Amino acid sequence: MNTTEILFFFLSALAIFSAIMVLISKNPIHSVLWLVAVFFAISGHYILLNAQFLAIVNMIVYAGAIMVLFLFVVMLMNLNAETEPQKNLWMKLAGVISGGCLLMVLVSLVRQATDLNAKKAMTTTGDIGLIKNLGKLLFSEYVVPFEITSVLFLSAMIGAIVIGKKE
Amino acid sequence: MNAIIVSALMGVVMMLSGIIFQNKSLMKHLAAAGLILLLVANLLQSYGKYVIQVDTHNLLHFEQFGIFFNTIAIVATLIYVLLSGKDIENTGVHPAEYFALVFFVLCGVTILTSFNGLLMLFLGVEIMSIPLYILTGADKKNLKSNEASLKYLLMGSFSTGIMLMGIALIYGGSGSFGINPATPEMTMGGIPKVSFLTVSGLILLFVSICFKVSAAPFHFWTPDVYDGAPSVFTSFMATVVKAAGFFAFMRLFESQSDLMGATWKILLSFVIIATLLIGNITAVFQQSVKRMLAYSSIAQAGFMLFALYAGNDLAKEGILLYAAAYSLATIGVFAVLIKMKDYTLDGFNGLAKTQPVLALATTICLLSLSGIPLTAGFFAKYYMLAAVVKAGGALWIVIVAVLFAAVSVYYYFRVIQAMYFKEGAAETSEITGGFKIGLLFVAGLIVLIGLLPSVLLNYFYF
Amino acid sequence: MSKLVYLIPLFPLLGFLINGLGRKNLSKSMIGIVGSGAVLASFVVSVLVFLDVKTNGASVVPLFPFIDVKGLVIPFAFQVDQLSSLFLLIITGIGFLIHLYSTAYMHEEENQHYGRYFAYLNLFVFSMLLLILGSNYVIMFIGWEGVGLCSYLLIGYWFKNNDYNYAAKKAFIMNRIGDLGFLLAVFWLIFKLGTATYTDVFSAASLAKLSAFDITTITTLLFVGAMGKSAQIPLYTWLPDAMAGPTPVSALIHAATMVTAGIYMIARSNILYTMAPGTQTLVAIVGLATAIFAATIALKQNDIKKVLAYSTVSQLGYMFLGLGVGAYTGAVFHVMTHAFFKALLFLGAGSVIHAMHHEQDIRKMGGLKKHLPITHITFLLACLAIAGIPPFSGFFSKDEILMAAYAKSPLYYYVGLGGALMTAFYMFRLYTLTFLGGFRGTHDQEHHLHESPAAMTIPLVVLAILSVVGGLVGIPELFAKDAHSLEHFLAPIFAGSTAIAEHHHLEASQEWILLGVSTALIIAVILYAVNSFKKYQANGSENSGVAKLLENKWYVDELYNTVIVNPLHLLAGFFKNIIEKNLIDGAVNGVGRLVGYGSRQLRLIQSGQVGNYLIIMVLAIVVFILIWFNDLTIVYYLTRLFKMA
Amino acid sequence: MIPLLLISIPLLSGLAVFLLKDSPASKALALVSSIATLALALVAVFSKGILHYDAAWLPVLGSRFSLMQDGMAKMLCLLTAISFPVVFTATYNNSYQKSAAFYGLMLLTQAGLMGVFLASDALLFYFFWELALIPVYFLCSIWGGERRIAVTFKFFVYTFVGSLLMLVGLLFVYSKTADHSFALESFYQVKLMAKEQAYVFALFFIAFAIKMPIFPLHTWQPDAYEQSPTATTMILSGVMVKMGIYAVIRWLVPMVPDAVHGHANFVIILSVIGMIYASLIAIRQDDIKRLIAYSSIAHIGLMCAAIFVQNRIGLEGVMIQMFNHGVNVIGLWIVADVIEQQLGTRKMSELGGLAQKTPVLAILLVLMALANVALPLTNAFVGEFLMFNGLFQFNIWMAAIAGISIILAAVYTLNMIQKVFYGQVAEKVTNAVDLSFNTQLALGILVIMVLVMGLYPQPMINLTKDTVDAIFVQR
Amino acid sequence: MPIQYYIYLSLVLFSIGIIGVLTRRNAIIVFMCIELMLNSVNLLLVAFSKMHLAFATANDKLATTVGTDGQLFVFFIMVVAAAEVSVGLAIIVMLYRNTHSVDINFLNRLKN
Repeated sequence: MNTTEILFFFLSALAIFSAIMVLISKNPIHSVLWLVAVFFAISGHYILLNAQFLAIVNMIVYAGAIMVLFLFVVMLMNLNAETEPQKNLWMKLAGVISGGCLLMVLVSLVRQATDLNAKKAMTTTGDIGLIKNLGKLLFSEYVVPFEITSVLFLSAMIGAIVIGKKE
Repeated sequence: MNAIIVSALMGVVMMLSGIIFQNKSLMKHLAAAGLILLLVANLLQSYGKYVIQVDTHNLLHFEQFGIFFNTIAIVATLIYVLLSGKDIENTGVHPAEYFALVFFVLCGVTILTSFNGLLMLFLGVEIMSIPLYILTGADKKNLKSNEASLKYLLMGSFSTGIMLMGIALIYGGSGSFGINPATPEMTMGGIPKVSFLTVSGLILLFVSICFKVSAAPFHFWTPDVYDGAPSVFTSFMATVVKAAGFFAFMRLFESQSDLMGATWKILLSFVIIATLLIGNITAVFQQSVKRMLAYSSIAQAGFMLFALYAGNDLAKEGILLYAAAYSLATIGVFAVLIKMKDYTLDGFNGLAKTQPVLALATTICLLSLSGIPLTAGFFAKYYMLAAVVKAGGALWIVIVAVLFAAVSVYYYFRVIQAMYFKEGAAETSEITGGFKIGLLFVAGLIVLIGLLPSVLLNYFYF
Repeated sequence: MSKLVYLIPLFPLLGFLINGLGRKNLSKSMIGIVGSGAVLASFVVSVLVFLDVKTNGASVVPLFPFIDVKGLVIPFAFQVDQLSSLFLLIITGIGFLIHLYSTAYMHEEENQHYGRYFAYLNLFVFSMLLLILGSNYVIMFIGWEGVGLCSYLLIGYWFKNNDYNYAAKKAFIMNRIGDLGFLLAVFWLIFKLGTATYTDVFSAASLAKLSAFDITTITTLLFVGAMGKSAQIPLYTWLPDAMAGPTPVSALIHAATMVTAGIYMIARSNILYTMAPGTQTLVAIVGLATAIFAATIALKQNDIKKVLAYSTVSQLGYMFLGLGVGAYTGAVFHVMTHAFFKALLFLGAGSVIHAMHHEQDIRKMGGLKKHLPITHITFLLACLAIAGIPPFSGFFSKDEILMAAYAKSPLYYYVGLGGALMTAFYMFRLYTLTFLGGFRGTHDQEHHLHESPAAMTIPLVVLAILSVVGGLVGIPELFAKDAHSLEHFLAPIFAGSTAIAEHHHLEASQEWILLGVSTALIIAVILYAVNSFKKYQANGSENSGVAKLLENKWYVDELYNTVIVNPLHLLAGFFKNIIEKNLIDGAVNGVGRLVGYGSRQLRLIQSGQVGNYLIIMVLAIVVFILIWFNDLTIVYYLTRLFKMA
Repeated sequence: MIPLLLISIPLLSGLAVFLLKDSPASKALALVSSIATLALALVAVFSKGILHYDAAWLPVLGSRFSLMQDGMAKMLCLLTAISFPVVFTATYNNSYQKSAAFYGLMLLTQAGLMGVFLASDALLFYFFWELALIPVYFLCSIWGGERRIAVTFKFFVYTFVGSLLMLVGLLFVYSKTADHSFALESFYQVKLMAKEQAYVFALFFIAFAIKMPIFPLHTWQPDAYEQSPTATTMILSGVMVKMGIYAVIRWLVPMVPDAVHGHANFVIILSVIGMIYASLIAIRQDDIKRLIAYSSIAHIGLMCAAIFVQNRIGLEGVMIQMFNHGVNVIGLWIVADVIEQQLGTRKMSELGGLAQKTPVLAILLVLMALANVALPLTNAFVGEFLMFNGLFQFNIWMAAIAGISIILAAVYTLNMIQKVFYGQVAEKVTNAVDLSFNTQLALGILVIMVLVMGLYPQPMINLTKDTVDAIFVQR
Repeated sequence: MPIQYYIYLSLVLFSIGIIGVLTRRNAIIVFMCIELMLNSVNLLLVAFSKMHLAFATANDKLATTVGTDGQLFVFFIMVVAAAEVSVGLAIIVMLYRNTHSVDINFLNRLKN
């Protein structure tokens, strides 16, 4: 087992554990923090996959900006463990089972996909994830979607104004 | 491309005009003017004239078919704005922003008619959806509106997650975000061999688009959101947006169906039957006309899915005709519904006496929705059925569909019965002469298409 | 002259139209003149036609094509031959007398009803003429149903009385049952031969095409029609009830028209019957049974018209017996003589009723001899004629039938003779109770007794003369060689049958003995009847045993009600209330209710809970993937199911 | 040109009537228009050969606005054209709320009916099929009886289901045509496999059977007839049910001859059951309108059976009977309407002795009733005679069983006459007055037709001969 | 790394996200779980992009930009997610203002 593998399994375990903690934490603030942990773990994976740009963006945008936003909202509402009553146990069970089913089905599919057996993800090597390469492509071939996302942000902005503004 | 650019720009213009102009009623006219501009721009494109020459690097692909759909969407929106513009202005305190969002939605619609890859599909869907979350919650003081908005958001995002997982799997299986993931590249010895990943990705993608077009069993958001949203926006959501979803659906899957084989049809027929069943049967018992229309829109979706099922040229034409017919009729019905004081069936009692013009127009719209000949709705349904029959081998599903169509008559005609045959004094808010004229125009258009669909159909063959 | 035959039905039709449309505007005398005149005119033409036929022979007079489709041509044409011209004479002649009689008899009626009456009467004659004249079975059927209709209208003439209406309805429906048989026979003919025209059907080429089974079935079905129209067992019960109509109508139905239609039809189709010995036996047996059965009932009836009605049924039975044993001429002969004396009897009865102010119960009459002399004499003559006393007309015709029956089987003869004796008995019971003895009615009635006016008595006299001498056209070979002019006249009609049928000839001595014995017996019975009822006094005692059975007509009506009418009624009710309402309509409404129920249930899935919605979505995704890759057996079968559908 | 005018005159005048608010004017205009249509229909009847009209309509779909008027169409157009003025005349004194709408819808119905009988393009045919239905829906729902909404709705959905199935059938056949055309000829020439024929047959026949209606798909009918305004009922039962029969002859029989042949037994058994069944139910009816309705079911059953015997005689009979049944049943409805309008009841148990009060009505009704029981020399006899003949040639036992309905018809018809007109004067009848002039006129015309057609049916037979020929030539 | 590992990891994270959506009542946490789902997709996309790159480079040394589109897609997903989150949180805040609750189980004014 080389370093990469050790790192991979460590990060994976961290991600899964944190994700489960997001799920089972009673206190929303804890959930937010665990989610940040998941994102960090995923960023770690990105670095492992030599996708440095995405790793940074993930940390800055997701863990930094978005999750802080969540944290603000949670704190703004002053939510804590007691504010969320327990959900019906049966419903919880049903939720877990159906989610589990989906997982099982998908996993069994992947197991059957024999064409994947020979395939490997290139870790630590391969420089497509470098900001130079991505930037080149983003501003040449992908300039149209890039511009179009501005519409998305405009509407998100309007939404924040229209919805969030107190009257 | 023209339409995408102009609609985005018009959105910005509307947004800014809210700051510049204080006069609320100006917005409607501005928006209408903008839509006409958009229409012109769109039509120019079909003659090869561009506002700005853009190299899309094959991420977007423009063809007459999509442009024609744009035209339908824009015209429908124009009619919608003209009929219900006043009600948009009266919904909340931000009319300019609402119009801006409507334009942004149109931008999303136009992307969906021209995407040539899963990335643009994803962006288009999101650009279309996010403004809708906002519009659904536009009536901020109304708890129903709030609730609908949150439900829509949560479920919409969830389906986005499903869609993305699907796209990721397709990418893993095929190595590209192309519109034809299951391409014959994968063929081995003449038999199309598609990766498990691609197929499961396609299923997830299928599911998420089913969600967008509210096909059962992914339809659950529809009644609640349509019911809770301010009626003006429901009207828009249920027509232009939904039709665009179908168009995207067609674009995405028409070429896949052959490769995916018989199972694909089984899956699709399952969805179709479930959609028809739930939409039609549940609508029967609704007391609120608005909610009934929500369910009926599910039922109509079931019919539109036939286009996918058939997957031939006739189906492509049919989906356009269906989009036009269905949008016109629904916009008409909603325009009247918005004017009603009481949204329940009883609220329509005796409308024929108090407002004969409204009642007549509503009747024509409802007849069109139920697919009675002489209305556009007939040809819409006709095309769907004809496409499936032409594709062959599935007469039973057509028969099931027509039986459900007969059920649909039940709930549509309950409104007609209330208006014409029941005693009562239906109350409406103030009706202007212009509104009546507009409504009659819509009704006339429906009948015109119903009598001579050639006026619309001939454009398919230019 | 034959070309003018269309005038014969045309006159009554015109009379019908004039009287029917002008019944409010025309005066009574005008109505009477039009009504009777029309029939008289027909009679005159009939006589001319008859003479023409006698010299020139038969012909077919086409009028216009009635139905002409590929494979079936039914012309509207008239058959003018010996048989039809003879019937024409009887119908128009007696019809005219009855019309004449009616002008007086119905004089009390309101103007418009008087007009209606004569219109119906004319229509009746018209229909009967059509029946007789038609050159094919379809035209015959038109008249066949037409007389049914007219009898319906006339029996229910006094429509305020619901009993009469029931009687009328019964007549029509019973006739219709027979008509169905007739129709089926016609269909069969058309099916096999593609035609219903007599000349074509009876041609040798056509007959060769028919198998024995075809002929037997056709003739049986035709006979069913005849049963209805001519009141044979089991379809006879309408005829006695038909007494509800005015008395001249009864005369018309019973004597000249309608009931003789069956005889005419079988006589017309004689060749078919001759070729179907099985059916012939059936006809003979049914005829004989009816003759006896009706005679037994007549024995105990107290209504003057009822007695006559059952007597008619009985006499018709004789005619069928005659047809059954191949004595076609005899049957036709009996039709003719019967027409004379039965018309006379009914008209006489009408005269009595008229005098008695609509009293019909013979137990309340008696001693009318001195009050109604003309009626009495003519009635007595008629009674003698029907009883078969030589040389009255009935004797010859009945004798001819009985002799033929004997030739076929002596059993027929003995039973027939029994019937004849009963006839003699009940006729003279009737006669005695009515005319002899002392008056048993009220004083008021006695005070008003009077002879009828001339319009009524003249027909009586004319008919009496005919009843007496009518038999002379058919004097048997026994008495004089070639004296049977009727047989010679009709010979062309029955030529085909005569050629095929086997001939049983009685020894002259045998015939003499039979004649002598039967005449003696009849005279004895008459004397006994007159004697035993001369002193009759009404005693309120109830009849019992067989007598009661007879008085109640063997309870046949009740039997029919229990066996046919009521079950049918119940079945109809079952269909209406159970099957229609619950099963069929219930199924239709059930679909609607099912949709409503489904709607209420399906709506509950829409729980409003985002979590539930999403769970269903996720599960659906799982199912979709499973369907796609059909890993599970269940899914495999599901897939199969879909593929099958 | 005549076929086009036959449709467009009622259509345009119907729309014009809508715009009139004034009630007498709308009534008069409707009457004038219908008489003009009648004149035109007569011209068509007396013109020789098959009339055509053809115009482009939907080239994309392979559908043309093509009309064809052969003998059968001429006859049925004549029936349609006659029945409307007669109905308008008979109900001239009835006053309707919103009469402009009423007469407008009636005329639109007429246009639809004409279209159904004239269309020689399947899609066009379907269009008119529905066009005839929708005005009737409104007519019945607005001007009908107490339970009108539910009953009419049932009627509508019932027939709509049928027509949708027919649409599926049309599409199927269309997809199999060689030239992708909806034209009648293309439909005739289409070659289907046995199984396909069976499907197509089922799809079409259900639609037509509902319209006729054939047992056990008939339950909409008595309710609908009972609850509709009588003027509409007259059209419904006089003309509209003929749509189903017409459609079977025009479309089904030549299109899928093998399936028709294969299913003949089944259909005939159903029809015969229906005849007996409906007749028996009619015997137990107390409501005049329902009685007539069930009687009509029985008669239609015979017509349906006679189509499926597939012999010439039977078909000729159907042709004649289509016209004559229309005439007769309209006559009966007029009488029922008079009784209901005057006396306020349709229950026979509450009536009686009407003949004393209204002799003219009584006579006319009796005549109509006699035609209803197919008495010879009334018009119905010829048709029924031929149809029974045809049925007999197909199967003797069927004919014999069906023949029982002749007897049953006499039973219920005479029952009705007796209970309504004869006997003692009932309480409700005491104030009855005899027919008004317009009703007398309408009934008189019908009665004259009854008698003339009964005595001399040959012209009608000749008129429809070409259609029958065409069908049997194609065999 | 064998690609299956990444797929399994992503699927597990994805399913945890789904289970979270299905089981939690707090709208904010539900929303967070959706973000988790998106992130798992991102991870998968990046892994696939490197997989395709590896496959391409093994066959053709020059094709070095294969798989870039996958990473760009991730970029766009993040963009969209950010926009969605801003709108979503605004809606949640609005609802909280009106009802003082973010419990999605109380969202049942609209049903049947």
